[in-house]
Amino acid sequence: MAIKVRYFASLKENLGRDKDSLDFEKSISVAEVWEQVMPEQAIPDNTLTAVNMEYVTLAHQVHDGDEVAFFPPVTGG
Amino acid sequence: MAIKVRYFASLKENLGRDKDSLDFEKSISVAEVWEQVMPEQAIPDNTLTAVNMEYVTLAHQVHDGDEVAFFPPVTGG
Amino acid sequence: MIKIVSSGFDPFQEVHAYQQQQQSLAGKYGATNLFIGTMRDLNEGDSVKGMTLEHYPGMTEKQLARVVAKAGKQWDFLDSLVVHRVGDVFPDDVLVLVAIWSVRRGAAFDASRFIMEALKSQVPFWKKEILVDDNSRWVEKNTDGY
Amino acid sequence: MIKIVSSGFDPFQEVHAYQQQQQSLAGKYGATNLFIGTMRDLNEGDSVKGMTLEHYPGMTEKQLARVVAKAGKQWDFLDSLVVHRVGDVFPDDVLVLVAIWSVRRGAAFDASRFIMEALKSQVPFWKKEILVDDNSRWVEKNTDGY
Repeated sequence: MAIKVRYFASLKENLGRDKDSLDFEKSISVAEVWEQVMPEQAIPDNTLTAVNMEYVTLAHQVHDGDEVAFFPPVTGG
Repeated sequence: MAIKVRYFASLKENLGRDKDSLDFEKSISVAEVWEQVMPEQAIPDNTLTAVNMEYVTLAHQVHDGDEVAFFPPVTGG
Repeated sequence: MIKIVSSGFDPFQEVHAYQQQQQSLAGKYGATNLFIGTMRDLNEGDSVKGMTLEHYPGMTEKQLARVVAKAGKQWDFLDSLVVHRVGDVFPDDVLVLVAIWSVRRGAAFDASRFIMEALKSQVPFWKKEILVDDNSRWVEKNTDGY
Repeated sequence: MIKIVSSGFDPFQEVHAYQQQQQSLAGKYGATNLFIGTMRDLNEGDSVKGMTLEHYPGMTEKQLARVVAKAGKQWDFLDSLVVHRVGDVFPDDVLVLVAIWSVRRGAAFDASRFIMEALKSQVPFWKKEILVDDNSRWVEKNTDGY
């Protein structure tokens, strides 16, 4: 199964990249996605998570073709 | 002592005039002003009263040169 | 600024022009709230074809200034503009405009709403509606807006 | 209508044009509330000379649509317009516009404020400020507007 992972704003800057691709064999959670793409660091507090542009919790299970996003608190308006 | 009395909106229409002049010898209240200019009818419920363009109660004492106004609830905006 | 006007006005032009003119506002406000009251063609189930807005000249301005000053004591805003129409109006005509400029959005929303409510209960304007059958009636009471 | 724009816009022209175009609104709305968010030249005590507004294309529109739909379930309004700027902005530039048309004023005020609060906490936009010394910093958190 393949997913796209995206990063935005300060998180993107701190990581030094705006996306990753990830292949995995069995269904995993959003928290496990982070562990795979960013094994060297814990997910920052307050990080928001979305799958296919909907907010989800870290426990949400990811499926083939999903777009997973990690980003800091939003500051629009 | 002389005062001006003014009426607005539906009250003006019902009375058939928009103002009166009143002369009196001693200081009187706004309620007494109404009794003088409109002896034939009681002051309608909800009537608002102003002296010199400030809201007052019926007990307010009127002075020489004052402008007293009677009008229904306001409906602007 | 407070204005009573006896002919039609475009609220967007009014606000835009006022804002341009207040050069000290530039860069300082983060929030603007506008409330615009417009005449509808229906009220209390009846079609309305026109309306006359009566007011008490002098007292209107005095009470409006008081309402704006009261808002200014409760909330921190930078500037305000209130324009109210009087005379004969027709459906789709703008009746009232309240605009507030402030640093933060809460004050703009709160002050604008406070001024509208106070205007509707304390400032001497009266509406007389002309129905489609040419009968007319005074609007008796404004409803609460909260 | 929801619009994300990457160049400057005049909120008054936007609202005026939209309103003219929605012919079914004419005579039907009694209340319009506009909220306009504008860039200030000062934030948290520091002079700010510019800002970059990043967003998550696609999710932004989806979440904004959800926010407007939620407001529509809670309050009875006739129409709405939300415009949000992205990209490079400067002091005095308009960042966001929310406009609500309703029969009565309460719904216009409430829905406009709800949409602003929800937008600021739920819709994926991020602000990066450029200070006068050319240092830049991400705005970390929006404040509560109530």
